[in-house]
Amino acid sequence: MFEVFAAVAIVFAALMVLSRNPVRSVLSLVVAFFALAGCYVLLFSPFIAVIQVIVYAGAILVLFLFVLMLLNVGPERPEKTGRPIQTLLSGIAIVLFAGFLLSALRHSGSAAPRALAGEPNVLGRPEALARELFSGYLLHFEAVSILLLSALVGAFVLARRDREPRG
Amino acid sequence: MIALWVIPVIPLVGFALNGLLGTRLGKGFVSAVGVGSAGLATLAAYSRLIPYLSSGGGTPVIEPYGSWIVAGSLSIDLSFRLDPLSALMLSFVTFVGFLIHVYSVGYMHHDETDAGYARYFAYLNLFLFAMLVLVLAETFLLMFVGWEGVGLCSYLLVGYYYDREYAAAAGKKAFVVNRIGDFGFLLGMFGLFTTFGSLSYSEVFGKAASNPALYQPALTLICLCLFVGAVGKSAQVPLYVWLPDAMAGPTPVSALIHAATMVTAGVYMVTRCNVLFRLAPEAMAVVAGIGAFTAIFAGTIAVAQNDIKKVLAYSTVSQLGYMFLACGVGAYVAGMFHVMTHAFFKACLFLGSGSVIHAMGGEQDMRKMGGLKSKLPITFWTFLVATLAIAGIPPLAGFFSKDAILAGAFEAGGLRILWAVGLFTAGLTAFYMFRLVSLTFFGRFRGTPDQEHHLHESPPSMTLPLIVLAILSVVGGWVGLPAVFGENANVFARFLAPVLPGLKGVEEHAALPHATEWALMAVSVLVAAAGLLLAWSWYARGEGRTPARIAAASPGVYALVADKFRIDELYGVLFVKPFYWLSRTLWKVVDVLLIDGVLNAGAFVVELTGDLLRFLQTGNVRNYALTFLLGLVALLLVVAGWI
Amino acid sequence: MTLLDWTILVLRVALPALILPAIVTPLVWVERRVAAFIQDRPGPNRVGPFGLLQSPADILKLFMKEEVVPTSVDRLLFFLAPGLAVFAALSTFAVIPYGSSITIHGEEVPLIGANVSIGLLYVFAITSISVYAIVLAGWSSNNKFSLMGGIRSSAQIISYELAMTSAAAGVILAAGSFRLNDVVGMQAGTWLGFVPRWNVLVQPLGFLIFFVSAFAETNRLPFDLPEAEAELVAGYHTEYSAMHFGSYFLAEYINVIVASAMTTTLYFGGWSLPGFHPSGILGAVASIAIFAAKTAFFVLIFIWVRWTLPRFRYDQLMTLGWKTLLPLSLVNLFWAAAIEMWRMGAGH
Amino acid sequence: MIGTIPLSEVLIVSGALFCIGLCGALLRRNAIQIFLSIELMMNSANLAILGYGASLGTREGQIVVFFVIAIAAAEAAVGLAIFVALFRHTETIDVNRINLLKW
Amino acid sequence: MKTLLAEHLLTVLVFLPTAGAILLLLLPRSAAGVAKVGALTVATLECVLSLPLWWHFDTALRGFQFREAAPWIQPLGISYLLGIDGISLVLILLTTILTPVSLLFSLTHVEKEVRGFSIAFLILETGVIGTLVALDLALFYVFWEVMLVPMYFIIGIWGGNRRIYAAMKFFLFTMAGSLLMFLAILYVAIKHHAATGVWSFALEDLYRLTFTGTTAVVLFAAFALAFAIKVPVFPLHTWLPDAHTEAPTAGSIILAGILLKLGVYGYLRFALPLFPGTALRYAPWLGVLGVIGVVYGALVAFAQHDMKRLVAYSSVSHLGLVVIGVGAFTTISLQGSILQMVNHGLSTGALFLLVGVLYERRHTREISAYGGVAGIVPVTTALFLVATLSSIGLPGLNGFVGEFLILLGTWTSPHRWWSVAAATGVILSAIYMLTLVQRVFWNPVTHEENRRLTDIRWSELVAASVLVVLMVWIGVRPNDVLDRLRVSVDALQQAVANKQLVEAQVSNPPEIAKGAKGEAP
Repeated sequence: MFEVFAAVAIVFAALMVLSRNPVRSVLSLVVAFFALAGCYVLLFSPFIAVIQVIVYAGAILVLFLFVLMLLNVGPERPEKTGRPIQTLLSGIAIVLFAGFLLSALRHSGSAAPRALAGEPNVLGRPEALARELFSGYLLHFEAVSILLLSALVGAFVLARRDREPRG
Repeated sequence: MIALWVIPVIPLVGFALNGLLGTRLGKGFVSAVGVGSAGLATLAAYSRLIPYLSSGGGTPVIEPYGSWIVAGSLSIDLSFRLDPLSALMLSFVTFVGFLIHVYSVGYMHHDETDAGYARYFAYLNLFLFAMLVLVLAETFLLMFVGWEGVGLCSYLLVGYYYDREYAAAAGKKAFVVNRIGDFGFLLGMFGLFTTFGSLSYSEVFGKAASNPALYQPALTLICLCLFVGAVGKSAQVPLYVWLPDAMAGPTPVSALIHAATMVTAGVYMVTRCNVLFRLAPEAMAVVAGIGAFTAIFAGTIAVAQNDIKKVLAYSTVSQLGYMFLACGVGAYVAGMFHVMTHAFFKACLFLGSGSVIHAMGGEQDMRKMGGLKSKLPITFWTFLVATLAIAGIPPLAGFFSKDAILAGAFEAGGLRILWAVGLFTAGLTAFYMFRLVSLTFFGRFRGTPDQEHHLHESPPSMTLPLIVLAILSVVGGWVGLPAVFGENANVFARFLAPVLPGLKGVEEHAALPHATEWALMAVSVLVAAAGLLLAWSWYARGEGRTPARIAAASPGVYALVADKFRIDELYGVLFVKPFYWLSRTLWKVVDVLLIDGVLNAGAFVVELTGDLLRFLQTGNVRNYALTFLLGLVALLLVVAGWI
Repeated sequence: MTLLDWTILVLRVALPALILPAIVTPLVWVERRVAAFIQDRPGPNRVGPFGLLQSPADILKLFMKEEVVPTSVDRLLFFLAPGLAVFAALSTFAVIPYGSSITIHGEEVPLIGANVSIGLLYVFAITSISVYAIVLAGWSSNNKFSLMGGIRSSAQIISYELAMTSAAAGVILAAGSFRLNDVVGMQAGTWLGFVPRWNVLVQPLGFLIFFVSAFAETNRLPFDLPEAEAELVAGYHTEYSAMHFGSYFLAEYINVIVASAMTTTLYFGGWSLPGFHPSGILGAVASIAIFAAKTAFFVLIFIWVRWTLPRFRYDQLMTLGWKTLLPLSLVNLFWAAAIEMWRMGAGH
Repeated sequence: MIGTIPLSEVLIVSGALFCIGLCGALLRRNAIQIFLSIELMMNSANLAILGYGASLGTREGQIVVFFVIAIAAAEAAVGLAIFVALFRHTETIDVNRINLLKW
Repeated sequence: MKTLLAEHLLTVLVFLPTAGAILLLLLPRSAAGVAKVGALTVATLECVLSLPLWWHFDTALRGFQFREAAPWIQPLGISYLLGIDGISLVLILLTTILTPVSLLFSLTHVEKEVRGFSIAFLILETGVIGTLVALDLALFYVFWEVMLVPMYFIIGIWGGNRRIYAAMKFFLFTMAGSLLMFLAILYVAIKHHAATGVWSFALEDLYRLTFTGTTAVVLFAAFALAFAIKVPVFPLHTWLPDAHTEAPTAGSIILAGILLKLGVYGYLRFALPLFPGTALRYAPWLGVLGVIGVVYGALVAFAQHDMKRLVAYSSVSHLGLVVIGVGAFTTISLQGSILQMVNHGLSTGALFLLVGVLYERRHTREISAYGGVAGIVPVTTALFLVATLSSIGLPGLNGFVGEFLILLGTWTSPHRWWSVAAATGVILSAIYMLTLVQRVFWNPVTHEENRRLTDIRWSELVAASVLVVLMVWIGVRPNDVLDRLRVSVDALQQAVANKQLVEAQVSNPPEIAKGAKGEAP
């Protein structure tokens, strides 16, 4: 089951990166996120999964689409001045990094070979989660809410077409 | 009986009043306050002097008013001292000062605005205050206060006509040159403090007198330092240059400050320290030498001057030299005696010249005068008296004092060279003074017609002081008759005696035999008379043809003398120019070029690196991202230990 | 899992999935009749008795019509979108309890698609998906009217989702669970013996907000700007024809039903009724009937409103959503919280 | 069936996603796509965190992810706003053309 | 309130200006008049509140008075320690007097961003006073930097044409020094921890440490450099002319009047007692630099054609004298130096103020642009003359006493020739100052526009008169100040002497010096 979701996620993530058309890449990312949400459910985090769908798929990515439509940018056209060195270096770096990551993760996997345990319904229960969140992490929660508020204002200020030149 | 501090404070109050309110309240108020305060001060002074004198003087009166500066081992008291010496100075400083205040009322009345008038009297009062502090002070530091104070006033008064550049410059010159002297004075004081651990007269002199042997070694240097101060204040070679320029000030000022009182402060100081000087023979030798040289040198210059006040100025310098000569040869009494008499006749002369200039409408060049004796009778007669006095014609004041000095110089022994110089100077003095008189009062008038038309005798406020001073120049000398007129004839000497304590292991040289004294007197009188007649025949009779011929005969020499030996120019080349150059180079080269240069170099390096690193800032986000990742990878490699 | 379990599961999920589209057909007829009634005209009455066969005929037509696909559309998305719409509409129903429970072989089976602990959240999640259906339709049609419609509706749906969610949050607060069954359960019973414990009585404001937002979410009048025929020539589905158009049609009506069902569940006690304690198969049927009845009522209100109110202007729409409903919903939330605290206080 | 997802698998998946995101971030020129890739990377991280959380049997993982998502929302809002503003000036969101910070 | 004033007077003094600044912050930006008056009021109140220090200062008591202590950053042992001795006392009063004076002057002369200006000034005052009362090195450093920032803005915003350059120069110079000092402070504190196992930045704890050898030299160098830049000592002085010249008048007054003094203060309070051996070993260099400063400053001052620049260089010269006094380290010279700091604050402050008076009317500082204005602005002239005389050390005014004490004290020290060399300053100062006076006030009027100059305003007159009165007062009754310095200076020398003994014994630095216990001033 997990493998399926994971596979979907990876495939669509790849599609997202590969597709020239931004709208398509957004959509493929949506799918990938859904798949991820599935993984989350399997990792005993149904609440997070739903949040993932609502916030990421339902809000953030819609926002992306929205912007894409506003700006109405077509697929990126191939550059006349390609940057071979840049690309090459990037490739090498990524490969190296990937190598590291995978090896490291495998190690950590073997280091903690424990199969996922824990009792699902308890671990993922929203009310329990809420209790923990609002008891232990209230401050963080508030901080984040303030962050969101400021982000809201900031976004508004940034995106607003200023009529008179600011002075 | 009023306290001593009252005496200087009165003019100080006058200064404050005139300075703050004078401009608003007008000339009447100003003159009232100015003259009034001077008069009051005089009265106060005499109210202290008369009892003191009648008590026969002797023991000094010291009035402490609490401490001024206390720091570490240093403790300076505010205290005044009344002893014969200060009494003497006090007597004529206040009195002459008062007279000159009176004179100023008349002299300054016309040509000045209220503001200027107030300023003038304020300064004059301030000067009086400073001078009194100087003479009354009980500690060197307090004396220094007065010392600098009078310097300040001379600066202000010389630069009184501040809108005339030469006046302003002259004032500055006076102050700066004085400062050079004060530099010496300061070091002298430091020396005294380190040697005696105190700066009060009584302690210093007491210790010095009690065991000379202990302190003698240090004293020569100290005395020389102090003498530097005196040289500056009393316009001796090489620091005399400021005095002639100081004539830029109003004439009464020249009379008061640059003839009667301030310039004699140096002599007063040396006399005050006679105990120290007597323990430092070398220093005394220097004093005598400088004095003698100044006397003859300035006298020579005076001969060739045509500006009436310049002549008087140089004569003052030369007379001061005389006084130092006296001190140098140990004839302190004679020195002080001359200080007093000189105060009378030189003040009289200056005021007289002032009256003349007044009448001539500001003209100071003697070549444009002449034949004034009928026009300004009072001025003429008083002036004549004063001239004879300074020329040393018996029985006028100058005769006795000068004779005393010559006698002292003669006593000093050696090759009698000092005496010879003094004698020659006496003749010189007589000559140039009578040249002055002849050119001014005799012969025919050489000025412009309308000047002639305006000629008039000065108002009583000016003539009165003249008369008084003239009388004083006649009788002033009789307090100091030489020994030949009887053992106790010299009241003056007896009076000052307590100031000149005997020192262990320093022998006083014996008094001259009377015969010698008579001889000396005769000689000096003859010399004086000779110079006098020569001047008369050349300038009054001969209308100055002879000197013209002489001058023509040796133009170079004449020009040199007329240009005061071009000492100012010399100093200009030696000190002023280099000073300008040095200050500019230090600024432009050291400050701007070197120091800031180094800094800017550093700044430049930083900027350069910035310019180079700037190229990493491609502005391309992906470059940044890539760099970021590369860095991360590198880091990982390091962490993994693969590098 | 035994075969039985499988069958039960299938039934639980499939039944509503099949029934819902089926209901749509009569629903269209009902709407048209009601509209006619409101506008005082006969309405469809030719085809079949009372014109009952009118809408089946229409649907048939939709299936048979020629499919016109404009060139320069993004084909994939163009065809994906309608399906997405229907899928979203249908799948919402999965977590709505449409009846009490039946006992099969001693195992109690609640009458609900999936009795998950995060039911309500799931609903909202799906709702947010339905945006895509419209946006993609609008974008992939490559037609500026459609694009406008798409943008408008996405904006509209996102905006009203906020109000809706926070209004529903009040209910969640009261119920203490996302599980819709629990919501229904807490509404069973009465106060003072006769007043039903429905949330609407406790949070009338919340209900109002939820219901209004529901209109917006379903793009029904007075909030049907995305398809505003007058200005946008039918908005995002301008370019659609035949069954693809039909599926949007379908989706809309299903949404209406789902919205009504949600309202019922959240505020009107779902399948429960005061003094009614379902037992046995009959009870289950009865409960389903109750649920259906309540839902039908709200559907009718939907229709009634459609033919009564004029369309909003876009800025009015936004103003209403952001400046009125959202703040009010917060007020409601506080109110609910206050009640809850008072109740706890009273509890012990 | 759920109880047997080995942690390493989860981690590998998240790692893979991360690398994919990395590729996108580095190789894409379209700012929005770069941004998307970054979001993806963030999600891969979330996955890893949840994996650990589950394997350790705690809820901290979920809480962290919760915050991550919240913050991601904020970030997306601001970021996109920036793009809009940027696009107004430069008429492009090709990061190779946007190099205003250039010397 | 009463107890607050009684027991926390220093705290009140430190933070009253800040409070005022915050209040001003609440004003609208445009409320210029209110801001000016408000700031002036606060500063005046501050001045009034500072007077009790003067009256109630116990001249017989060794060590610090008006102490306050409160923990601040406990884990690091950083605490809020306040206290003053005679040395800080006089400087504090100088500050509380000069600040209102300069604000009073600014009343009529600042138009731009008045609120910001006033705020900057109040913050500056807090910084200065804090620096003077802090007995905890960390606290001291904080205030030291607080002081820097508002000055930077005062120069950079309200300054003359080259203000940015000047502000930058000022900032970089000072910053460079203070950063070194910061490192040194940290090092000292760490050593204290190493030696005693407790963290403390408290001055009196650190006094007990003993450093020898290279460590001591390096640390001392770090401290000394910071203070030398502030003073400024000869080669590090070039920031000063620019800063002074470009700063607005009020800024120059504070800068010259107070900020420079803090260099010397810091040296006496920190560098010297912490590393006495080293300090005294290198004192000769200090003295030599001082001598150079005196002569060099005077000579360069003479070459200036910008009034403020001239006065600025004269500050270099005067401060050189102060440095000499410190270097000589005799009781007399130390007292002289401290007194001279006050004097210089007054005289130079007055000079800048009066130059400002002219500048505000003619908008040029070029000396050549003036000449003969004495008749046009007599009052200004009179005041300027007094200030000049005080600055060239005319007896009867304050300048003389300080100069005399320094020179005399130095003369009694082993380095007699410094005194001789420095005494030439007496001549040089007369030359450049009187030349300035002559070329500005005397001489015939050469520029017609000068005839239209208006004489000093009331606000300016009051401001200047305060300073003049103080000059005369100190000139006539220097003991009022000296009495308050006596014990402190004595204690300082005591402590240094004791600690030198300890240093002599100590072989491996640092360790707690038993001998120095309690002796620390």
